[in-house]
Amino acid sequence: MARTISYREAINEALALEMERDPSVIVMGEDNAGGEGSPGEMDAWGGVLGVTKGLYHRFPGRVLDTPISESAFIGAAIGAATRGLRPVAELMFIDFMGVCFDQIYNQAAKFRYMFGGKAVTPVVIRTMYGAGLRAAAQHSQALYPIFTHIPGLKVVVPSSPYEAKGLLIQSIRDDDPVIFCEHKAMYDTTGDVPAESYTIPFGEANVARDGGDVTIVAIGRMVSVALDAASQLSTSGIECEVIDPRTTSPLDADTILESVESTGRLVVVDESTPRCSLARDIAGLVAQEAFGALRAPIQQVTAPHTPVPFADSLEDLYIPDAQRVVNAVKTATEWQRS
Amino acid sequence: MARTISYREAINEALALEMERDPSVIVMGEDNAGGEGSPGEMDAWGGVLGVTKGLYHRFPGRVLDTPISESAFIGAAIGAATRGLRPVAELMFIDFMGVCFDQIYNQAAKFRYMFGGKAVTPVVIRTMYGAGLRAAAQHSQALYPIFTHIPGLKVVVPSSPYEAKGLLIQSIRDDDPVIFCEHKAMYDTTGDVPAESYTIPFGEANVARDGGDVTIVAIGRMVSVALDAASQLSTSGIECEVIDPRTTSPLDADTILESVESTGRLVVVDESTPRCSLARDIAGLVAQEAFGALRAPIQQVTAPHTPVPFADSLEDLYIPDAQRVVNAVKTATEWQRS
Amino acid sequence: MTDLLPAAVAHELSEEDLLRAYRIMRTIRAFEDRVHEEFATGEIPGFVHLYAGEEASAAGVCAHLDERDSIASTHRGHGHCIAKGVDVKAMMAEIYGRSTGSCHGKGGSMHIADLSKGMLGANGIVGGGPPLICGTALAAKLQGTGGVGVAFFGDGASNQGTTLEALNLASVWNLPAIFVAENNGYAEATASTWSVASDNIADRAAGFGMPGVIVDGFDFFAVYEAAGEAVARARAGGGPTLIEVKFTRYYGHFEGDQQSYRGDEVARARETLDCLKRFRGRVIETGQLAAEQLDAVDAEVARLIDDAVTEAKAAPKPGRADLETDVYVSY
Amino acid sequence: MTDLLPAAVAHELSEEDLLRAYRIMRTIRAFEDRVHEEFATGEIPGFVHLYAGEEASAAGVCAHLDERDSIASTHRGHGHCIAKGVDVKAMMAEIYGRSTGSCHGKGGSMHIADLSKGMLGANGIVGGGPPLICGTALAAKLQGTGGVGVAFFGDGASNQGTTLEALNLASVWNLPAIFVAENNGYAEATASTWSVASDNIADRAAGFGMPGVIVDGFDFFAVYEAAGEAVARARAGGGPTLIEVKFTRYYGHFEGDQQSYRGDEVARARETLDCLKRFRGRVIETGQLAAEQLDAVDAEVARLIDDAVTEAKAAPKPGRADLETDVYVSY
Ligand SMILES: Cc1ncc(C[n+]2csc(CCOP(=O)(O)OP(=O)(O)O)c2C)c(N)n1
Ligand SMILES: Cc1ncc(C[n+]2csc(CCOP(=O)(O)OP(=O)(O)O)c2C)c(N)n1
Ligand SMILES: [Mg+2]
Ligand SMILES: [Mg+2]
Repeated sequence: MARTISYREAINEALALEMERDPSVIVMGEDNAGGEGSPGEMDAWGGVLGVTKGLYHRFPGRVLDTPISESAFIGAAIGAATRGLRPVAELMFIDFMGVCFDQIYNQAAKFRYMFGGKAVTPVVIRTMYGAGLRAAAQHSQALYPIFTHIPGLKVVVPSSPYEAKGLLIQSIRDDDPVIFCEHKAMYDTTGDVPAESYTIPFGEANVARDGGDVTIVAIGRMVSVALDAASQLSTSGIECEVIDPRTTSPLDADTILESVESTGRLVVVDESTPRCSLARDIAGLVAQEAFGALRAPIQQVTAPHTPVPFADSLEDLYIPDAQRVVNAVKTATEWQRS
Repeated sequence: MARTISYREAINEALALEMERDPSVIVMGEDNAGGEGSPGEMDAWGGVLGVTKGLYHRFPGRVLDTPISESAFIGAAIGAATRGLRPVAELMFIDFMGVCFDQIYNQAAKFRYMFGGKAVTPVVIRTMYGAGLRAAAQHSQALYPIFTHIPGLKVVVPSSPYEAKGLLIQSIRDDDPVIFCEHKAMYDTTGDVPAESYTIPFGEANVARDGGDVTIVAIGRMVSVALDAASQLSTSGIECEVIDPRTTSPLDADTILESVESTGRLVVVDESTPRCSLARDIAGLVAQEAFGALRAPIQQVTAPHTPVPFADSLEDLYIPDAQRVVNAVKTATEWQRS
Repeated sequence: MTDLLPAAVAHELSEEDLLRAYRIMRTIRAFEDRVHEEFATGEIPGFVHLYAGEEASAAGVCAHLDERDSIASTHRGHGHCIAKGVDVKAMMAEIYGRSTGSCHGKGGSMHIADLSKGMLGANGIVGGGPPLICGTALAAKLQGTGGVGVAFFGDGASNQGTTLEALNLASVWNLPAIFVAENNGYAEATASTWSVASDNIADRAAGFGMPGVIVDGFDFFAVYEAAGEAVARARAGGGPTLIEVKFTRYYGHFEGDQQSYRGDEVARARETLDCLKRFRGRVIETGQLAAEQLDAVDAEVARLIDDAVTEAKAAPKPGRADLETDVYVSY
Repeated sequence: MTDLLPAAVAHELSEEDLLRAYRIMRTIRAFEDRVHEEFATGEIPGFVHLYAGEEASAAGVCAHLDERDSIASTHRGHGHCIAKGVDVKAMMAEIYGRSTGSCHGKGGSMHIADLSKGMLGANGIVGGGPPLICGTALAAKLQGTGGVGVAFFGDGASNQGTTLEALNLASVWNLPAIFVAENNGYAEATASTWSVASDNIADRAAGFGMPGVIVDGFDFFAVYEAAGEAVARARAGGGPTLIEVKFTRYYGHFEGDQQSYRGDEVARARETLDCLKRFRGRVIETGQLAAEQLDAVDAEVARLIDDAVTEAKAAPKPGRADLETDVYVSY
């Protein structure tokens, strides 16, 4: 039975369902409850944007607040995962990975390989990414390309409340380290979500819209931007197939390649900065694996090669929008071999 | 007047020349001298692989050893750069970026933009990358794609002693933060290097070999691998143009695109792991900007999507070699539209 | 680590010094109170962290600094900016995201900076500043300017590895650095009594080979005295000091914080501990300043803040031409 | 923080305990001495850091641990592995990069691990282990196993932010964790007296709300006693302890280090302080063990190491089929 709930509620529900189901699941992060040592109420925050609200009282002793020591508590989540727990640790903003990245890519990501296949590290790191809240250069980055680059990590970028719930439950049950990237500007986005528990497998893209003229691959919040563009284009007779990979690692190359085989045209929409981005990654993949089918240059719509600006007037220009996607699609469809 | 010296000596010479020339240049890092507080001799190490040896006695007070506190001393180098010094800080292995990355990408890289163009941060971070020394998963990574992803950083990957000297002098004189990536397996590689001071501008690729059939773009140590492959291929009548970008950020797109315009075929050789790599970055760029000229799928030769293995038998398979490049070039030349 | 210092130093300060100190604290208070009001109208974008209640720290420390000296701030940086002399109108314009702002609108509240004033920026990364200050202090030492570097950071930041590493490095290199731990009792909704495992942040100084001092952060003179000793020692080559300043923030962690985790400490602090009230009382009592002089400052500051807001609202926003500039000096 | 402990606990240990402790220390010494010789022949690849001289630390601490307990090690990890019960032949094979190795040759000396033994791995990252141990200790606490987590780290690692953060977190969460700072005097070529700004690493404990203890690392019984108290306190819910173990490493930082930065401390230590010599002297003097029993252990261990090297050299190396396996459980 599906109800309309927000992206925030979907994530909270996924956490609650898994904590119900599996006592080894714990949650930790800065003010994931809020109020430790304070005179007022506990669970005062439930996370800086309220995503974990309510879990503290519902699951006594299983929601842990932390000092501002990301290396220590992300590392602790990883260590605990090697000893039978399934921690879900919150790295409040993905921008803060710089103070704890070692524990993620040199420890968690490499244990299994370095130790000859003998380690199992079922840790989930929930983290907020993305621009749009006027949070400026150190609180608005995408950065998932960096995690995607690292062998040993799985990277999830949910594009809707439905995806968020199913992918988070899968992330918690998954036996590998997972980076779960939540777009901070989507927490109030609503959508239909089944009340019951369900999982969405990793490495299986969602075809968000069918179309035969152009393939658009979009990541996270860019999926809705791509869908806007696609419906605008449809009115002018251009039908786009919009693909949401849902996980950037593993990446569902097959679905992307098959689509390009039939459309011959590809546009990739990625909120991250362009160099070594997901846009370049997917374009590079297709240029090797589906070159024969390509009938136009691969268009890449990304943020510019700059930090995220503060001023709303600049940030609105920074984030890829439907108009830029429309233009990219037209460039692809109108392109002629000279 | 050119002499044959090693990559290690070329780097040491560049540091010495700039320290001679500019009193604001200082060097810092773990055991860059070696022997602090110890009963034996100072400058006992000159860096873990001897690259900074001799500078300590030559430039009293300007070579600083540090505790094992990368965030603190890399941050210190950055802070000092905002106050008139030109620090060259050593991050011993690029693999250690995980304990200090914040200072590099959220601080140094973003100051100028966040502060409205008013900051100048002329810091150089020298760091060792690459596989081949049986140093295993945490001491053998490439990781330059991560730095290349970050707006505000410049990323240098010298492929020979000549490049190392000229690019390091340029890096020190440059007014932006520079990540200077030295391949640890190349320190004993020798080549002709002018004794005098010279600079190699950023963003200007070197065409290491001319050829009209296939364009090979190779990064850092992969340039010599690509050149081996090219000479093998030449004997079987295939002439490759080998391009060494020298800096991955800025990237000399023009030279790459012009070459592809004439050859119609591209192979990218990159020691990093494949996802969001330089190989994907360059392939994605060309698939958008020079699509019309492409006559074959863009071949990408990279490390596998795995951590770096320890055993020599595995590490030798891990690192891209000339044979794999030869095969990639043949795949590109033999490809037929089906 | 010594105990709360008595503040018997008022007499050391000239009338001019006292007026300057008061003007700075009043400007910070008026600035923050006004931003609080304006934020409520929805006109100010982004995350805004206010310094009201903590004025004596920025003012008491920066009273000892000059152009040779540099400071690094935090996400709660308005007060440090004002105390180090950053233009108040440019700051307000920055908070509104205007091209007349300190950073041309590209930084916002969390990144206000003015390097020409030795103000290395507010910082969105908790613990981001202390390593940078090791560097500015190193530069001052190697250049022989006699300058010092001051890192302001919070109780929460005292648990961040970058801060702790910086304390050790500053001692190992014997740097002219001062570490000011602004313990306002909370990191977001978490009490420092819980997150800091030692009784005091200053207790950590010994482990990093430097003196640790605790001062009453509501008392300008106490901060002034402790900072004076630390700055003098640093300038004389005596190395770094850790000063823990204890007080309470008057507003929420950021604008919009419901603060259900708090007790009534703010009301009490505003009533009985407020740094501006105590400063006034003290200098009037000692006869060093007259109420009229202080009232005049209040009025002058009120006008300045009014003008700053009016001008900020009227100023243009940056446009497309500004989006991709200022990333590199050359590229 | 107490001073060097007397080691009056020999009597507490049974003959069997004493023999086990001696066997472990002898095995570590013989293993490291042999790796040193073999490395010189050029047959062992990569970076190898030897633990010889430091045996009493691993043996004295791990004597208190069982299968509930976990440890995290460093780049200098062979001794910790042996003391926690990792198979010696598999370790030697791993160092030679053979598929019979503890990690099938994929990890090497810097990454030897055996999670089934609660050994979380040697670690190539200085300061990599302490955060992980907060997690294993947390798991033990939440699962109510009574287990503890032990992080071994060096004097150099005591300046790494990850280590310092972990100390605070362990206190804040009141974890059953023990932090063993192995102060062997150097981090590479840098003396700990220079890089650690406090007189002792144990001096840092107070700043993180836990007891700090210093012990003579050449004395097995001193380490055993201090670790016993810390482990008992942790198991009883009393929280973490920082133990600083002081001694010297016998070989270079890594094999190949010329050590021109050192004085003659190694010769003196080997002669007068050596943990194996002192252990022998002590137990023979007290009559708890006879020289013959100890000699028998030596002979037995010598054979084990010989066999380990012979088998390692004869073992197959991993091949192409192994290159891309073991990255994920599923992908
Ligand atoms: C590395 C990092 N972690 C977490 C945050 C989120 N955050 C911003 S301010 C803050 C609390 C800081 O507390 P404190 O240091 O006491 O400063 P205060 O806000 O009290 O002035 C947190 C957790 C951050 N900005 N950076
Ligand atoms: C984060 C990080 N920085 C630097 C290094 C390089 N490195 C390896 S061992 C070592 C010295 C460690 O000294 P200490 O902690 O005292 O351990 P010891 O070698 O004396 O056992 C250094 C600097 C590293 N491996 N990781
Ligand atoms: Mg605080
Ligand atoms: Mg040591």
